[in-house]
Amino acid sequence: MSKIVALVPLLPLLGFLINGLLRKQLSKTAAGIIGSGTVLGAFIISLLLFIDVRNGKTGVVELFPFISFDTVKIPFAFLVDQLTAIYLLIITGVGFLIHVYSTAYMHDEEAPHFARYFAYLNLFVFSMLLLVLGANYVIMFIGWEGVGLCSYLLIGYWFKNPQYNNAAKKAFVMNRIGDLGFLLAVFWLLAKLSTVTYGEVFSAESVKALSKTDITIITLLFFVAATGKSAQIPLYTWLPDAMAGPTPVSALIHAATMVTAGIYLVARTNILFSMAETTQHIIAWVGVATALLAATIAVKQNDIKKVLAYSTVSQLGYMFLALGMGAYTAAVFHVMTHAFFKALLFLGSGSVIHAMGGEQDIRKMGGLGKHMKITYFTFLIGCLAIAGVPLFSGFFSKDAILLSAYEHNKIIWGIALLVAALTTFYMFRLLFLTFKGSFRGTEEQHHHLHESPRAMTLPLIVLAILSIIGGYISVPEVFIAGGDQLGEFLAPIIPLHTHAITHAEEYALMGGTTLLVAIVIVFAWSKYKTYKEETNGALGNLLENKWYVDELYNTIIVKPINWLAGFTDTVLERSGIDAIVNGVGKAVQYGSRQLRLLQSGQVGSYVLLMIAGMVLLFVLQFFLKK
Amino acid sequence: MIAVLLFLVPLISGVLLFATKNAQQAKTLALLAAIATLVVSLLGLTALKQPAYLEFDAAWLTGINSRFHLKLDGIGQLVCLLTAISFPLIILSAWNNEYSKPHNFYGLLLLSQAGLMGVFLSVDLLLFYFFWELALIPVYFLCSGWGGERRIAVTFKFFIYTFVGSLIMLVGIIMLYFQCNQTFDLAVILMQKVDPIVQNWMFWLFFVAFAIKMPVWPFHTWQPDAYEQSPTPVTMVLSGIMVKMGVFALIRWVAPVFPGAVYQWGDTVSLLCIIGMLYASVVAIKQDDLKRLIAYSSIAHIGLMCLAIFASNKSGMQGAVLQMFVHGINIIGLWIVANTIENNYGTRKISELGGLAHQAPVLTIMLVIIALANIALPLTNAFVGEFMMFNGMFSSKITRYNVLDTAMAGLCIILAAVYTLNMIKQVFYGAEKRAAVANTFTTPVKLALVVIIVLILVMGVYPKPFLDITNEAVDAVLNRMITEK
Amino acid sequence: MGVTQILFWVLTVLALGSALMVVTSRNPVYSVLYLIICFFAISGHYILMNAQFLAVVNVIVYAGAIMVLFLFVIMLMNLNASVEPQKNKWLKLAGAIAGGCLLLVLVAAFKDADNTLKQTMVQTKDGEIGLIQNLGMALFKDYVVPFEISSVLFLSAMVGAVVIGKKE
Amino acid sequence: MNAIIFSAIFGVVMMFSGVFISSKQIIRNLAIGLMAVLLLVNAAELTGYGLFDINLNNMLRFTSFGLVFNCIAFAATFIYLLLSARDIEQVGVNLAEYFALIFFILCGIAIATSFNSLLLLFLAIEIISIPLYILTGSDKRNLKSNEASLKYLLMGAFSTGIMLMGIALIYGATGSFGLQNIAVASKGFEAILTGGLLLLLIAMSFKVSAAPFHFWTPDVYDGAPTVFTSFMATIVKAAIFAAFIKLFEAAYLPGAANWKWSLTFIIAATLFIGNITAVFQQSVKRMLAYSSIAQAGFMLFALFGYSDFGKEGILLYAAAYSAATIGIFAVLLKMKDYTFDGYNGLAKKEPLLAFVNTIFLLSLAGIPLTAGFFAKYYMLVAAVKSGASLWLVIFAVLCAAISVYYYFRVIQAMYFKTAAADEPASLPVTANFKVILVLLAAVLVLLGIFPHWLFAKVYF
Amino acid sequence: MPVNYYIFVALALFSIGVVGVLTRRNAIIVFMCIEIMLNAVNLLLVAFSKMHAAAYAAAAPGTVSGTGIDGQLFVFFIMVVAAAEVSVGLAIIVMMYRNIHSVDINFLNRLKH
Repeated sequence: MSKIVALVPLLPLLGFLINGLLRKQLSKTAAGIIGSGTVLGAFIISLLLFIDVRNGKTGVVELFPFISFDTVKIPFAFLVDQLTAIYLLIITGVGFLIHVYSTAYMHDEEAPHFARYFAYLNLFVFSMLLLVLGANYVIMFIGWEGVGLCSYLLIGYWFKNPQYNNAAKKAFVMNRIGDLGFLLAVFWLLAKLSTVTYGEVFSAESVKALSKTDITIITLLFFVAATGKSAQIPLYTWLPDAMAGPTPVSALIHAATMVTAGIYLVARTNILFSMAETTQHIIAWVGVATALLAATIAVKQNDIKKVLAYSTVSQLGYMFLALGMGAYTAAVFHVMTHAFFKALLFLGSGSVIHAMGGEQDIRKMGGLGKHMKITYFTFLIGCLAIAGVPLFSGFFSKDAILLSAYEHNKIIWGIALLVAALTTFYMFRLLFLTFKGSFRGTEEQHHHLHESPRAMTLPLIVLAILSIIGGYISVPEVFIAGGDQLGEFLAPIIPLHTHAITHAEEYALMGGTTLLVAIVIVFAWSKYKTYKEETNGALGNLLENKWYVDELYNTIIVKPINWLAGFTDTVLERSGIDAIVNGVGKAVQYGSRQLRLLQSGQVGSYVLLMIAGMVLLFVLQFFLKK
Repeated sequence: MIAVLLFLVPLISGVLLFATKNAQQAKTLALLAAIATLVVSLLGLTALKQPAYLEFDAAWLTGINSRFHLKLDGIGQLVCLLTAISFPLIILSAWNNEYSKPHNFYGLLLLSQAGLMGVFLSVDLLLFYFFWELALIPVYFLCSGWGGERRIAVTFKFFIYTFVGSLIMLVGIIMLYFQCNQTFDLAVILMQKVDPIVQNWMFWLFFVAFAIKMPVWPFHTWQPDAYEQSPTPVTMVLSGIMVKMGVFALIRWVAPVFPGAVYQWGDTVSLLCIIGMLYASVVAIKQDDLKRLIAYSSIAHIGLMCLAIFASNKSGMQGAVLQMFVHGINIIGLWIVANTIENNYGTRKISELGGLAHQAPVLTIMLVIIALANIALPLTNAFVGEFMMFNGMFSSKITRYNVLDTAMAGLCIILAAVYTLNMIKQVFYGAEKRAAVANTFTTPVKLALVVIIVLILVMGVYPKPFLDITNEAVDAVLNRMITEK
Repeated sequence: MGVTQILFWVLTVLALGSALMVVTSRNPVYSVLYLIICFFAISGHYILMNAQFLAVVNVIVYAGAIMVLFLFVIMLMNLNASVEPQKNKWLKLAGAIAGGCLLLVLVAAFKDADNTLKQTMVQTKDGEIGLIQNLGMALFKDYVVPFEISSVLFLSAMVGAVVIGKKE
Repeated sequence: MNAIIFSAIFGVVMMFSGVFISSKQIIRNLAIGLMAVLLLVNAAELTGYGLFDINLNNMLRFTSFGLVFNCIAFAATFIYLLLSARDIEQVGVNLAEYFALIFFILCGIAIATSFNSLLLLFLAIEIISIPLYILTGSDKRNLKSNEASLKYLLMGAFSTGIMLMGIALIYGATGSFGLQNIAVASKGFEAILTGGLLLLLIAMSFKVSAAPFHFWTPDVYDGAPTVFTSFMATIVKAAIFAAFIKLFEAAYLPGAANWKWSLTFIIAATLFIGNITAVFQQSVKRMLAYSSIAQAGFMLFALFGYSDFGKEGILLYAAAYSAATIGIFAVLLKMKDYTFDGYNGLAKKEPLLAFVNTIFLLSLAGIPLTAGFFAKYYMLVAAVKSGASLWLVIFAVLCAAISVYYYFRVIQAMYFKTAAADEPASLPVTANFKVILVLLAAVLVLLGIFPHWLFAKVYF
Repeated sequence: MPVNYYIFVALALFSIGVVGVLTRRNAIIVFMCIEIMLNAVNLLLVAFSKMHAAAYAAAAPGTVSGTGIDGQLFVFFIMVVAAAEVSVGLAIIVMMYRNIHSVDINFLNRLKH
């Protein structure tokens, strides 16, 4: 592997530096070109790398030593292999499209802020590339935290709004909770193996050196990290709030790339995870629970981006479900397809918001399909893809997951199926409420409705195409023998496994799923083709308020910590420890005031005290000592 | 040669400064002297890195067998470098501040540098104690003379508190003196085998002194007040370098000298450190004063260093040594920003500030970078140190609670994010609350911050040279600890 | 009980009794007079132990010169019982108790050695060392340095009296 | 012997000078000159030039320790006279007599450092005490001075009684007053000896103002004319310590274990009372009185851990403590207001005085780079070496920390507080005065770096 | 006479002196009580001196520590010192009296705390 790999992350870094340092000097056009151009460059190199990898040229590039002590050597090294190559393409490819999209979407910003935006975005791409390129867990962790930081910066991009800042903070803190798990896992590995380099960790003798407990704990800790980054129960609540950031950011970070880092982590570590059954079970259940929870919430959300956010959480849950089943390839596959269609959906929603002048409430939209044809059609494709309608990419990836679920655990499979139905329902609800029916916004908005500029629609179109064809890299064996290109490609990293069910069963499952989706679409159509004010029942309220999870966290975590902080500060610190310290001083002062009264000025009392002292000394010397 | 110069340059220039006439002269001379010291320190790391230059040994108190013995080992090199780098930065950052009697101010500042250098250089225990106290005196006068409203009482508390600690250490020093055939020489002391029971006593006598200095919970209460009330350059000296005296002394005079006691009391000390870290982090959440917030954050960081030292392994100790340097640089950066904010907006109250990102974007960026370094984000300098410290703690062989320790200490990573981001949010984001009353964010200050940021990033990406400096010295300390075991 | 013993007890009772009277009499003049009696009794003890020189000096210096000085000062100030201030009753009691305790402790401390002390005799009547001849020889031969040094003491006392007494 | 005889003669000379010389300045200069001569003749004896050869009958013994101590005391007196001789004139009209008394006291000091018999100890202490009663009361119109004098007299005489009772009991047990004989009692007399030694210990504790026999100290130091307080709080006290340590070496050391608890009690009480009570004082003069008690507590460690360290330490302590306290008193004498507030803003008015005063205070507090640090250090070393209870040592250092509190109050007042508006712009001091103070401070700092210079003469 | 009689008599006399110092307020009387204490010491010293003399006479010369003469000489010096002390003391008391017209030691309380 040549050192050219280093250029992949370095180009976005360069973009970040230029945009960041010269943000006052650069015009918007220049900033946009630099921002997008560097990512494009990275994409091109990634493409070359991908071709290399396809030709079997994988390997490690060691740049310079980073941390070393004792026998532990943690170099700053990059690893390019099949998994990385796929991720590289997704990140730079989707990233480039979103950069382009952003040049138009963010055009109303002032130049310095515009440049700042691209700087952040470039920094994000850099961090994300580090994450996937790192040849050991520490480098991955650098990227891992780096993307968290960029997410923080971009969510709080409009820093004047305190709520956005709170959302940013929440995202960062929740990510940090996960990061602690990551760190602990790394320490555990270091303590047991004295190495964190993938190749060495996954080698046969290393794996042998780890006990069952070790593996379980390490994998669990990694999973904790993944729940933070990939918004799983219990750390998922930051993601919906993260929608405070600009919509392209949501598309890039909070849908396509960063949030899938957790899946990357688990897939990367699949050798260990496969050996830890307990962890696998936990992952599967957490994944499916998250998927269900988020899907139910999404049903009742009215903010266009919130729906998509919960959908993302739900889809991520799906991916974890796959990971929990050991279907790593399926998960990665879904990551890819999800990146396409979810980015598409987000960008589409961005286009809508752009047209609506910032309005995000779907109850105040409707009938937009007439005004924004491209957006409408691409959004529709996105919906079809996410719903898993056959021939669209989502169908293949989702099917792979459902298949392995069916294979392993029927209950999980059942829930997953329910989630698929819910997903279809809320996506089409969103679609119909937004693009169908009559316009419900203000006259002013109606007047301004228009299709978005080319820079925005073009990425939409590209992504729409990808959302359709993206699935064909891994066509189930039942359709075409050897159709699972992806699985084969990833085989050096993730062992291939064959499904143990008959073709008939598989066809039946697909058919059933497709039927279900179709029914739900029809149901949604009947329900939302025209908008009606709806009143919520108890369940509706519960869902609209997201199961009150935020409030619950607030009550059991945030408030107690705040109370504890206040208590510690005022009671323990000021009236406790500090009071003791000051108390010593005061006691000395008080003692001084009292003791000097002994000095009464009276010779008689002085002599009396002296005699008392004498008697005491005599007693001490003669009677006490022996 | 280098060893003496490191101590003499600030000493002599400090004394000379008292004779200067006007503020400009005083400032300039102080800056030049500080830079000269830095040059000496850098020479010691590069061109003149030979044992002959790094050691100085002269007769002193022949009667009681104490020598004027200075020696630079790797750890000393690094902290001396920190001291040498810090002072130019501190002087630069204070370039705009007008102090009454500037010649006294800068003179005392350099004298404190001389004292600090002495602490880091001396390998004779009595000499060490000498400098330990000497470093404190100028700081006392600086704080009391140029500090905030409650400066006199607060400084006094700080002074007496630390003085109590030093005196208790003095008792320990005397006990050690008799335990080790009446010698103060570190090399000779290290060859002695000290009786375990006596070791326990002496360990605590020493540790209390260092714990107060660092400070380790529950000996910390002098610190927030002192930081709050001191003039900012002095706060920088205090927090950037002075508290490192405690950490440094722990590595030089406790770990290798009383290894048995370190093994025995490691858990107790770790418990104190962990309580302290959590405590300080939690308290920091509620602070409304920028300086106090930074002070509590510093307590948490120092607790981590102490914890890592008591892990008694390479990773932990190497990390702690590195972190001494890193924390010194970073916290000085934080103070510079805090000081600039106070000067520009007339308040340090977090609740009264807001929206600075709009008014002062450059300052904001710089603060964000430094603050992120403070919470040990990867690719900043603190990450390397913290990573190694946590790893050291985790793989510590001397305690059964290593996992628990690491996990509890790890909570501070999260809490650190909470209070740091809170602060950034309140001060820099949101609506603008008040207009600037002055502009003190001038070139010298910017220059200081740029240097700090460059250090943060360079060390964060390529820490190897810094780790190499201390590598052998840390090994020496650990070897001694292992042989004792 | 021989004459010596009888004399010893008489003198002892006299000395202690008059000393008590010094402490308890209200009138300072009486106190002085009782003190003189006390000194005489002690001089009697000296004679009993054949310390003639000291006995004489005691009478001349103490009972004579010093006590006259006291008496003179008391007369000068015209102090008598009516102006004699009285201490608080409780303080007096405390003082007496403290003194008593002291005595008790001292006596108790030496009680251990009682047997030896009982058998160790003090020369009475015989022994020549208390004679002026022997003391004089020793004083001016062996003790000449302290003797001269005591002159410094007197000088300073003299200067002191002048400094204090001289009118400004 | 030189010192004893010359100081006695000089005392007489001064006594008569008052009669024949009317110029105060000449008297003053004469006294200073004689003091210098006294210092020289003592130094001469230290280097082997004793001028007198008298049969001492083993009642005095001149050791290098005692002679070095004399040198310290005389040098301190010399500086004291240089700094404060003018202030002695302010006390009263009997200038010559005051100087004469000071010389007599020095005679007593010279005896106290060289006595070899309890008789001489008794005489020395009386020669020191009686002139002090007078000097204390020398400000005759001042009721405080009167009161202090009478208190001092009554309590001093009382302690003399205790001391004599102790000596009598020792004599009974050993049959001798010679120092070499008093450690061992005749058979059956052990209790008598212990009782006697204890009483002697108590009396000496009284003289060095160790608790609980210290009560006279604050009142007397406070009431006496400040210029004499300075003298008796420093030179006299140190000399009595020299006597104490000499006595201790001979009489108590052979049964040191026997005395451990009594001494521990006395030291702890002294440190505690001295330091704690000093904290709340409002007058610097009275604070210094308590501080002298506190410092005595530290000096007592020299007895506790009697060793070379103790001996060297007491020399250093005497020098450091005397020099610093004399310096502080010299400045205090120039102040109008003796309260802490009187020092407010001194650094603005008289930066040099404030600076040297700071050095003196730092020395008293035992901060490194001043002689006070090593003084305390040697005491602690002596204590640790002798196996003193660790708690006592820690208690002592905690008390030392408390002492910082009241010493630094003065520094705070000087540097960090502002003077009242009606204060005069400067103090009535001459350039010479400042120069001497600076030299004194320099000596303190020098001894703070090279303390062993002071001991060089002790061993030869 | 056995020496313990003298010891206890002297101690008793001494204690009476101490009690006097403790209980009386008249400075002159207090001073006199101190003289009683000194006399108790004197008596004891003479007794010890005679005790040692007896021992000296009983044994061969040179085998016991002293002849006892020094004890009596010490008494002599005590008297000397006492005389000097009294002269100074009374001078001070008179000075005091001249200023406040009282010799009550309870009035000595300007200096305290």
